[in-house]
Amino acid sequence: MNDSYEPVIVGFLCNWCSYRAADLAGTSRLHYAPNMRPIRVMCSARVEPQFVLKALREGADGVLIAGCHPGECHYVDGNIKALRRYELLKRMLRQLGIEEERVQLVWAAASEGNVLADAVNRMTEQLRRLGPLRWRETVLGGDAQPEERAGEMMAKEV
Amino acid sequence: MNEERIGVYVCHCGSNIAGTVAVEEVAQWAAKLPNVVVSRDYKFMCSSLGQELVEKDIKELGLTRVVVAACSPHMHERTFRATCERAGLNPFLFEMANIRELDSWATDDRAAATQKAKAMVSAAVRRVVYHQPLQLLPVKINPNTLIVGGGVAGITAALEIANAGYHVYLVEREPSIGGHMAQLDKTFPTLDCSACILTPKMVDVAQNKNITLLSWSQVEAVEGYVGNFTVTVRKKARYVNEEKCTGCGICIEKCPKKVIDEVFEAGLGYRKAIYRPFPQAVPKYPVIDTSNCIFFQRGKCKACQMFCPTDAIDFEQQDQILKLEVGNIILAIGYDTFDPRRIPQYGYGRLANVFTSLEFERMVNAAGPTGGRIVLRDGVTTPKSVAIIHCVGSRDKNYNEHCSRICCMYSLKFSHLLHERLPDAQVYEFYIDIRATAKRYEEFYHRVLEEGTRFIRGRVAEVTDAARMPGEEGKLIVQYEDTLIGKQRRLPVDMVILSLGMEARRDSREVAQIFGLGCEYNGFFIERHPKLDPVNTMTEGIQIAGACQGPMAIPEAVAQGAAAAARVLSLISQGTVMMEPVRAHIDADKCSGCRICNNLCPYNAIVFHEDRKVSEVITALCQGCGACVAACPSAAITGAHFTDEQVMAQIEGMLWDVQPQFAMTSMETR
Amino acid sequence: MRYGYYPGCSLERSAAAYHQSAMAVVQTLGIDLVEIDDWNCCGATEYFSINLLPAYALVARNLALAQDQGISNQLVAPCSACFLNLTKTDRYMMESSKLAADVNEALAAGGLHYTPGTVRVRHLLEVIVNDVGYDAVAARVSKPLTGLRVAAYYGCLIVRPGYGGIFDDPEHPTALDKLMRVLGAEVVDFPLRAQCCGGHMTQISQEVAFEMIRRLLKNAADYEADVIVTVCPMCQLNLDAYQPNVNQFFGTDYTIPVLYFTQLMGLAFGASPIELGIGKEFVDARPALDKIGVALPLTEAPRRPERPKEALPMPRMEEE
Amino acid sequence: MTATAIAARAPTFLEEVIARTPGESHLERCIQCGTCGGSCPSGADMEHTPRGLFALINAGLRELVLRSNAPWYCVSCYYCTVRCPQQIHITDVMYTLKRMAIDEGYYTESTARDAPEFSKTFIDFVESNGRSFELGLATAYHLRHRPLNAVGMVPMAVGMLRRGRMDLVPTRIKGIKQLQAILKRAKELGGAK
Repeated sequence: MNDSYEPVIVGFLCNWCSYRAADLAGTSRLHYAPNMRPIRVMCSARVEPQFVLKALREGADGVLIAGCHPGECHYVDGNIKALRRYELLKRMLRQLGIEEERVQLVWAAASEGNVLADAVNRMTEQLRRLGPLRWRETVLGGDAQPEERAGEMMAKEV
Repeated sequence: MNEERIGVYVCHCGSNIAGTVAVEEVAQWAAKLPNVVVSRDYKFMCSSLGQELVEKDIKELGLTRVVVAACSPHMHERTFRATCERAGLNPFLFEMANIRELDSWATDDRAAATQKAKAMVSAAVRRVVYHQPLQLLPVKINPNTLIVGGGVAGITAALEIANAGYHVYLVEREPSIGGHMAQLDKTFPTLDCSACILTPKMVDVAQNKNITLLSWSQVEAVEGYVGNFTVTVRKKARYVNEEKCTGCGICIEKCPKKVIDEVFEAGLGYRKAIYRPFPQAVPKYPVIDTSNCIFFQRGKCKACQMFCPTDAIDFEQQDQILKLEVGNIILAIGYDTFDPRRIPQYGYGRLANVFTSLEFERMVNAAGPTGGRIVLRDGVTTPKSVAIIHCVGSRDKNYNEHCSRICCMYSLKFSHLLHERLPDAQVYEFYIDIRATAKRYEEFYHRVLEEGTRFIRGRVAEVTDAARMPGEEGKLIVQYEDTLIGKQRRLPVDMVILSLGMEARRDSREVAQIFGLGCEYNGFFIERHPKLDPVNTMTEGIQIAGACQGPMAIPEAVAQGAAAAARVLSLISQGTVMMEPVRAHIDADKCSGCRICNNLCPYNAIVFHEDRKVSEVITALCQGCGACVAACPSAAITGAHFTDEQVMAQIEGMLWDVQPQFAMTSMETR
Repeated sequence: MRYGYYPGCSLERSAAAYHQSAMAVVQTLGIDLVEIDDWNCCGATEYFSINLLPAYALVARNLALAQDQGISNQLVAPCSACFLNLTKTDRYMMESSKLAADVNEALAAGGLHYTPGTVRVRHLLEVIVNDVGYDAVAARVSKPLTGLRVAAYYGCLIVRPGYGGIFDDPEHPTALDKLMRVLGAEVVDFPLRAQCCGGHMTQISQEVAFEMIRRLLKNAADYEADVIVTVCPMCQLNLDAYQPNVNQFFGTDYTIPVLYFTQLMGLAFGASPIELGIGKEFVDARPALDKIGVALPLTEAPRRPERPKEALPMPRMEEE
Repeated sequence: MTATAIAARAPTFLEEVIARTPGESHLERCIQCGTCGGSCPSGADMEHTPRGLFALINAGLRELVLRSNAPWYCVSCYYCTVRCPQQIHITDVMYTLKRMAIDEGYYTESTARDAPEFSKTFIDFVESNGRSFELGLATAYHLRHRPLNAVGMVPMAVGMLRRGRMDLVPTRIKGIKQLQAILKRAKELGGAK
């Protein structure tokens, strides 16, 4: 693997826990890998499979979804919905030949800046080992649009 | 592609951002992004000069969108929205890129931080194009308030609000209000009689016309949102008619069944099956504990009913379910003490003369089970030596990592009381650190030192009755390291007091669930901001006060009670509250009527119209989580301010520097 | 029920009675313990003091053998020290991929490989209590140990630090108490139940070791135990074989026999003392065992003195 | 990055001890409460309590730490480990200190210098037989290091023999060559003496 390779991760952070955890990590000056690029959503339940696939197709090497701990969701159980959706998504990614480590779901409470920072570090390290996601080679072997397939699949199984 | 005119402002934040991110470079680079008409960097964007810069550009350059790359939106989003509004731009046509907390403070790699800042700015620029003008939603505030928990924090809040002329429902789970404070003998460091200072306030609660006191009651469900909550309360049957009862107490006197009082007397004393926790209880009406009442268990007795002069005993009474309409809620449910049986090496439950701090509070209290005499478990022997063990269940990753903050001080108070009552007894305090950090605390520590208490720095390893040496027979032996001399030692004593730490209520998570709040890992409720918003929660309209937020002493609980009341009063006097317009909306034309969203909504905010076979979001109930938006197979639901196109554009912007993986691999382009 | 069996060096000789009685008992209970072939010493508490990686490799060879011989994915160790070393190695190999890789590189020199987590190591007591269960044990009791006052002694490593999972409270374990009660014995309070027997200190500083042994003997004597029952060969050896030395050193005269829990189980199941290896102990167990079945004189009386009416309520030990 | 880089500093003694302990020892978390020192069954006879040792480690007083008898008096009862409020793996740290004392030769200056000798004798037997051998161990160790004690231990040894609890010859496993090969490789990998 080329030494200079640095993976790019898109992070979907929920407004109430994990985004605040990331804020806290910064406020506490916890240094972690700068590879994660954050996108704020109100709840992890808002993260559609299409967002994840879009990010991967646009060139991200991995996607991190972060929510509140189960039982601590600001919206009662949005994180559980995210978890269910994530399990389905993983199944689909496997079919597409995308390594499991590329899309991860973690819980980080607003007080857990270190948890979020650790998750980013760990994932960055894993992706460095995996190397770049070659969407064209891995996924576009077939010609169906994965995003559309994802939508259909989720609708059926949610 | 469109005609939006975007202004980009990159903040230095002194050296907070500029120290790590090349802000000028980011600003110059951003100027070339599509639709950007002006891009500037500035020392402090949040300063009035910084804001004026934006206002001026909006007016003079005709900006239609604004992006500020600075700190967290949780810090200054409101500030810059107001800036836009002042210049006549809808505040929601603004987007913030958090290049401080999420970037410059999180790394010291300047090149990477700058690259990440560019990604975040580019994402914001692409996103803001799709922003739509939105209006805050005004909501009317119901002036009634629900307060849960009648300890000192809840009592304080209730009186503040009631005295301001608004109605309060005070719900208390126990038969009387008063909470832990009513159980205490003296308060540190002033040594005020705890009950003497609390009972007048309890009486005020009972007499205040603006307070509806619902003791022996519990909240079962909460619906609605700030300004308009509907609360379901179960008022448990007392089996005593409150209209008729005069509180004379004859029933209690005549009741033949004696039970250990695990709550008010902390297990050290007894009560009857029909009881009032303590003589000054508010309300004064007793309750029947059916699991111990002879009549309820065996169908015979009725002594209380026979002797009641006003015929107030009613064995047929049923629980009542009440529906309360309130605009605000204050949770003040207090704390539980740590259960010392979780640390078997301290012997509580096995060794008779190991007492908990709460037991000791009751013991030294003149109204307590021993009438204030300090005795061993046999009820007669006076101890000659007492060891007080600090940090039981606190500062310990195996139990509670936090410091309970009050134990040092009440332990010192115990020492003082022991010296006062038993001048001949030797008292030992085993501590890790003495934390006497509030007003007049350190002075109190010095006073106890002067009174002759021996302080031993070392966390006790174990308390045992297994004697090794002749002098130890029949005693409790405290084994510890005196860390100041670095030696392991054993100390035989007559009595051991365990200074129990404070924990969240055992059911705090269930309570949080009912009210839709967040709990920390240890069960304490999460405040909106630990420094600047300590009594507010993330849930609009719900405040927290007292030890349910974290360990604290009486003065802080009182201050929080009053602070929460002030928050509520300010909302009530505003009359309406403005809500974020982040809400879902269903496009009836696109809706296929599949109803997937109906069950997903945690607030039952989506209704299905059978006639038209479409679903609709009740805007007032929607909280904007977006779960339905993500799940809709027909893409018929839009989440305002978090629309698909906004997020998709943001993703594209975030990945501006990596090639979409259609043609090349990312390796070749970097 | 079939398990791999790792007797450990002590059970070959110094604790042969433990092995003998364990075999008799498991047979009665219908458990099949199959000794893994050509196992080696676990290194006791010594190897980790000297050289880390060889210490792990030494233990891991046994795990690899157990894994490869395919007897069962569960391995039973009757010795608490062996139990600790086997669980510790498995646990740390699981936690640290670096350690696992190094250990496996060493094992490769002997043609072996161990995948952490494949073999579940268990202590014999835990298997009897959890897999067989108290009820099934009770069903086999034909000669209850009525009248025998037993101090149930756990020692350290079966309950601490719990590398193989927490099986009983590390401070106040009760599983052996319950088992002894099921056999009909009277279990005395024994506060030092989980304290150390002195371990290898007998070899390093007798003063220190003897004091630790003395504490245990005194505590058992204070609570009038007829016999101390152990779950570990090291505990038995220290309390039994050194008892005369301890007496000599401190001028005491303790004569408390120390038996393995399997020996008492065997007796309650009706096995003969000889087949249980009884008679190999230093402190003769016969006078104590003679009390079995003898109705106790009046000293049995109330265990706690009458509580005066002024007495305050005593907290319950169990949380409701 | 333009900030001036400071030359990497040498690890502190505390960091060294942590690095040589397998897993997460958490030694850096010690709050000096003394629970370990109070719990230790042999703590009364240690020159330094475990807590005291950790303070010395933190202060970087290497020689004092590695010469202390304390690690050698550790009986591996794990009371300190399960009671430590900071969940420090104290027993593991004690093993680390023992190995460091041997590697750096300080143990010979310890009042407990016999302890490592006992461990080494024990290991010698295991390495040559694959099993431990109590009679040989006791005799070899006592004759070598405690000739006076050896006499005192005779009655017990005789008692052990008479009761069939001790062998006169060691048992040797079949795969001793295999075991030795494994241990040899492990020593090379561990870089140990």
